[in-house]
Amino acid sequence: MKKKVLILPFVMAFLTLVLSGCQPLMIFDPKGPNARTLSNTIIMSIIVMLVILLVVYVLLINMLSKYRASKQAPDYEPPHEEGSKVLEVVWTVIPILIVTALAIVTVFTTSKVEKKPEGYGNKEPLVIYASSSNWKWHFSYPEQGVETVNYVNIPTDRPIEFRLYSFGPITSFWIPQLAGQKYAMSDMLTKIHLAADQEGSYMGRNSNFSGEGFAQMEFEAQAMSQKDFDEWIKDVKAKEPKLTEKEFDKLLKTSFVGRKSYSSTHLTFRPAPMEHGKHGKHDMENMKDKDMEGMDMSH
Amino acid sequence: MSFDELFAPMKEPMILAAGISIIVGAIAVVAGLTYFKKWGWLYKNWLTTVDHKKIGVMYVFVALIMLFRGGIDALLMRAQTAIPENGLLNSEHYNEIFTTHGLIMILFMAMPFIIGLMNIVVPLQIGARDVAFPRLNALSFWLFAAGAGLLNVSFVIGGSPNAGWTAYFPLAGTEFNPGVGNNYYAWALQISGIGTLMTGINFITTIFKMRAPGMKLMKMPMFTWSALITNVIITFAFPVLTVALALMTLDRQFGTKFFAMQDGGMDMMWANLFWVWGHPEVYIVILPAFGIYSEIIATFARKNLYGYKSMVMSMVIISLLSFMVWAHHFYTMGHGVMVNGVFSTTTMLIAVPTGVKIFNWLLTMRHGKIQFTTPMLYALAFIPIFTIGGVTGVMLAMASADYQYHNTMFLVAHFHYVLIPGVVFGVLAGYHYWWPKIFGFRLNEKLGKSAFWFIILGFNIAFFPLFILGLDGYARRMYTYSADTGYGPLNMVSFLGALMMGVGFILLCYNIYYSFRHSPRETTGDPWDARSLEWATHSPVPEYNFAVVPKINQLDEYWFAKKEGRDITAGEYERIHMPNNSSAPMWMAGVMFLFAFFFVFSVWAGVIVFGLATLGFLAYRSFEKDDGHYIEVAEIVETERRLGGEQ
Amino acid sequence: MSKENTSAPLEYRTHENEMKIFGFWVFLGAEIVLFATLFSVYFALADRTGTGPTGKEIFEMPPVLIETFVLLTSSFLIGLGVHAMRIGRKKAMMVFYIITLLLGLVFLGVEINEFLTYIHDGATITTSAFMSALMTLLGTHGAHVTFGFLWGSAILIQIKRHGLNAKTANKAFIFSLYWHFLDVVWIFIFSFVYLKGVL
Amino acid sequence: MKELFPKEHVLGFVGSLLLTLAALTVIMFKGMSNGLAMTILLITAAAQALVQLILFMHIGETDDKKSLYVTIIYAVVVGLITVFGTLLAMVWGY
Repeated sequence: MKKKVLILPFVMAFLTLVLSGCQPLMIFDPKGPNARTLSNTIIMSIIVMLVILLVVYVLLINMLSKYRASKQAPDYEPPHEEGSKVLEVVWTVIPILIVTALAIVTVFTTSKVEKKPEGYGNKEPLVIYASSSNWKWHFSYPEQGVETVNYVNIPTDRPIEFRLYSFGPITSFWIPQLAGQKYAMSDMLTKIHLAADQEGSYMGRNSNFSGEGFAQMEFEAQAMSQKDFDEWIKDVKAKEPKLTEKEFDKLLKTSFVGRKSYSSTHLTFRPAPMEHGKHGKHDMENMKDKDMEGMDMSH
Repeated sequence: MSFDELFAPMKEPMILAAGISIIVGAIAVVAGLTYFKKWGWLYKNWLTTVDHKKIGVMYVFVALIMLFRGGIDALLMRAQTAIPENGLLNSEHYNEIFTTHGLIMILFMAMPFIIGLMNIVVPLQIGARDVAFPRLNALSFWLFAAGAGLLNVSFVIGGSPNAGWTAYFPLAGTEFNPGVGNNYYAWALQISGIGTLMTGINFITTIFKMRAPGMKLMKMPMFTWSALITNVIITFAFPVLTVALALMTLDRQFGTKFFAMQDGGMDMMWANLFWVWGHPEVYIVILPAFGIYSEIIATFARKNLYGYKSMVMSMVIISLLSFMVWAHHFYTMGHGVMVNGVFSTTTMLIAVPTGVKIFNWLLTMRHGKIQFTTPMLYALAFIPIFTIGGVTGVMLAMASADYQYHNTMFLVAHFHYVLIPGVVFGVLAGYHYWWPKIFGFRLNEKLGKSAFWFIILGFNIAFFPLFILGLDGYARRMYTYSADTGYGPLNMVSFLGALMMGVGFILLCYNIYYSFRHSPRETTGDPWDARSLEWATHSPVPEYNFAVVPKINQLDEYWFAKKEGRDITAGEYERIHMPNNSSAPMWMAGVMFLFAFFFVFSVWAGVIVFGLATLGFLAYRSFEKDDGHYIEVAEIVETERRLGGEQ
Repeated sequence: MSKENTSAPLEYRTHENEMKIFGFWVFLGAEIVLFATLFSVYFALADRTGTGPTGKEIFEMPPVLIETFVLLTSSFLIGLGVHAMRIGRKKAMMVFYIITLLLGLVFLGVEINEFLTYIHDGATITTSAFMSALMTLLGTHGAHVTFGFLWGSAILIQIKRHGLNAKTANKAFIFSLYWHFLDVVWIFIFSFVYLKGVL
Repeated sequence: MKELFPKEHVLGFVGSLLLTLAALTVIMFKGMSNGLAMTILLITAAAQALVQLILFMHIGETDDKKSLYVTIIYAVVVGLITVFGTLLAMVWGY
């Protein structure tokens, strides 16, 4: 009777895999170096955890099948057992070793995904400011001087640096197939480094609950060749209107706007917040910094 | 706020229906009590009681009601997401429901259930006549009830909180949440939190100062140990919540700038404070369950607990570590590698003492003689299921990998795999185990077991698919999703599992009725042939618990005395001093309820009146003279004879 | 349960009394964490002054020094009060307690004046995160002192009415623990809010 | 009269006044390094707390002293973790 319960998780795992249609799960289908690092880390940790589970399950099955009352003589008196120093040391030391190993892996992979992805030579990362407002994503390209809403195009052969902040509730910027997520907040700037090594369209979204329109707060991240990307930029600069402060304020207030493109960014009149830890110093210096960056690159 | 706005929630048909059913139910209860002339009985025996057992029963009773309230929320959520683009609930309603589901299940179901069991069992296990401060204990209960009442009132009057049970700013601030919903959040939690803090102080004092003669700390039953450590965590974690909620109130109702988006405010400071309390809170609800499992596994394996000392040590270590890991709830806020690395490591370290406990339980069963009773089934199911929760916890603890799990269904699956076996199965096990102690008859085993199977199978069917969905990029708290995401089938499976769990819980309740009617009454006081002291007295337990306080020489003294044929409760009767009943705790909590209610709506006249009334109660208590009463020897003899039966 | 332990001081004389004192110590432990939390909020927000003033700009040492010495003295006096109670000197004990409470009032007066000065200078609790954190921390301590004044007065009335017995002595002793604790909290405010603030 | 002013209390009071003066040195001498100033403040504040705890509050006077010390130390540890953890997570750790 008890064994049923033990097999259950595995049956469930199997069933769910079948039901999910044998397509690789999004997290295990990375399209860029940082997401790949995370995918590998996760697979490694799952294997370690399965081994631990196996040990516990084997022990449990063993105890339950051997020491059930129905298998013992009616007059069997279980002995008094205080515990065992040796065993206790074993099951303390082994987990500590596992934890140590995992901690090292964690620090190593965390620092890896927090840096510019390797393998792109000396190429400067393309900086894109991604900001959220209820319930939209704004993408500003200071270098190119364009801005989009609810979609972002990136070139494949260049590392990307997203700088995140929010015009309202805390949101979390996440393109699962390219990189892990990070919060976008109103009072500090955070960064995500990523690169796409395959062209394609990837789902991106806010994963941190932010109110009524949260479920719809998705965007498309499209990775394209540098050539296509340049063409697209040229197109936007030629055809789309400038983003004025008035227009931007209107945009912030509207909940759902679909896709939009503009041939200038909001960074000029609404600079991004500072990076963390610079609040104490007087703000002007930093503001100037940011302004300069925004303006410089909008030429 | 106009009358129209006040009852705005009532415009929703489903809320209107819920509101009406609450009112109808209340009227039915009132009418029933009046018809059967039970008001006096209720007031005298229950509402004014300071008896720890009765207070415990009331805690469990309210917790069970809240379990159903939170469970219906859960079913609605699963029903809404069972099919893509479902129209059962709109976004606003869904948001309110997952918010109250989280709040109710953690603070108004798990906590009171745990505290209720502690109330019932701990004084019995240490051979005490009551807790250290019986009247404070009653006040704790009534404050909890007032908080629970306030949260449930929000559903009908003014609007429920809807920013998630974590209520992150600025979403929970007035700019994005102008209604009173989050004022309710702050005050419901504040009031019941103060009650919980008092419970913590009360039980620490009880366990340190009221143990039976000879019961050294290292001779205490494991459940009492877990209760002690839990209450230590409560006492030192809840003040943080008190402060956090006070700051929330200040920000929302007085315009301070703690978590504001301008003037130097820091929105993540709320998240920080919330989790400084919130992570220890997880251990507050889980450690007592560990204690319950220790009692049950030892009892039904018919063996002493393996590695008692390391069990105690590991709980102490968990309690300390629980205060050092909170930042793992927001690895993704842009910390440097160093901070994330530190919190990753401390988090994973918790797995070590927890693992020690798992192995000790397994080894307790070795060479044992395992009986598969209902409580034991829950304990046995706990081990494999909780281990899944534990190992996925270690996976989540790895900061880098968490960038992919954070805010997804993987996380939701993980914490349900921890909290349901770790808490819900624990309290259900304890509930079946100690039921005969309190009520004098056992719950039906057959019904208990079928409920168990529904709950266990339903649980795995409901929550395992969520791991897969999370890894497929399904974010939590989405009220809907499109069909082409492919999330539909697994969500449907999950919904079916949730339904199964629902059936299990209904069976659980039916079992109370059935057993009340049909179960044979206990005569021995020790139906399971168990080991610890609570089984040494009668069932149901007399008001004074033990006619003669037993002397303790070793761990499991009662068990060894049974084996050796000694009666540890034998001895000369003396008159027993007991505290008097008091209605003050109930009225004081009522006044504080009104104080908070007016505060929610910023009606300052009401706030001042009931604030002063609260101070008045404190002054009354300070000046009150009440020395309790004595139970005379003749009465003890009579009670012992009646309860002892043919013994 | 109430075994008399006649060798112990009056306030410890019954088991119930012992438990009350023990429980109050545990409560003080909770209070330590409560104030630690307020301190952590203050420290994290101390530099976040927005458009409002900084600590350096508004802190004035003379009133703070008065508050500090007033509280230190009151803490000393209530200690003497407990000592007097233990040697059975009811009148002396009451005098010490009354002066203690009066010093508490002086402290509150200076603190209220300080708050009024801030408000007069245009720095209120809503000005900036720094001001919110500062005034909440000080206000919580001040509220404790205010509550202490009311509580202490209630105890004095009871001692006046019923004399020193196991019950009233117990209350007076517990109150002294509370008062000493508030002094300790103030020392930390003095050191890490004011002194650190004007550095 | 004299028996109303026991030696340990008077010494404790004098000690607390001296410690306050010692703490004041951090603002009296300009140009003290921040680290040194914080060290002085930490030591004087902790010493003041101990004076109150031991001399005035008599924490060690009963058989419960072990439990009381454990309780207070536990609270202080949790408090310190809260303060420094918050600073680490919210201010320093970037």
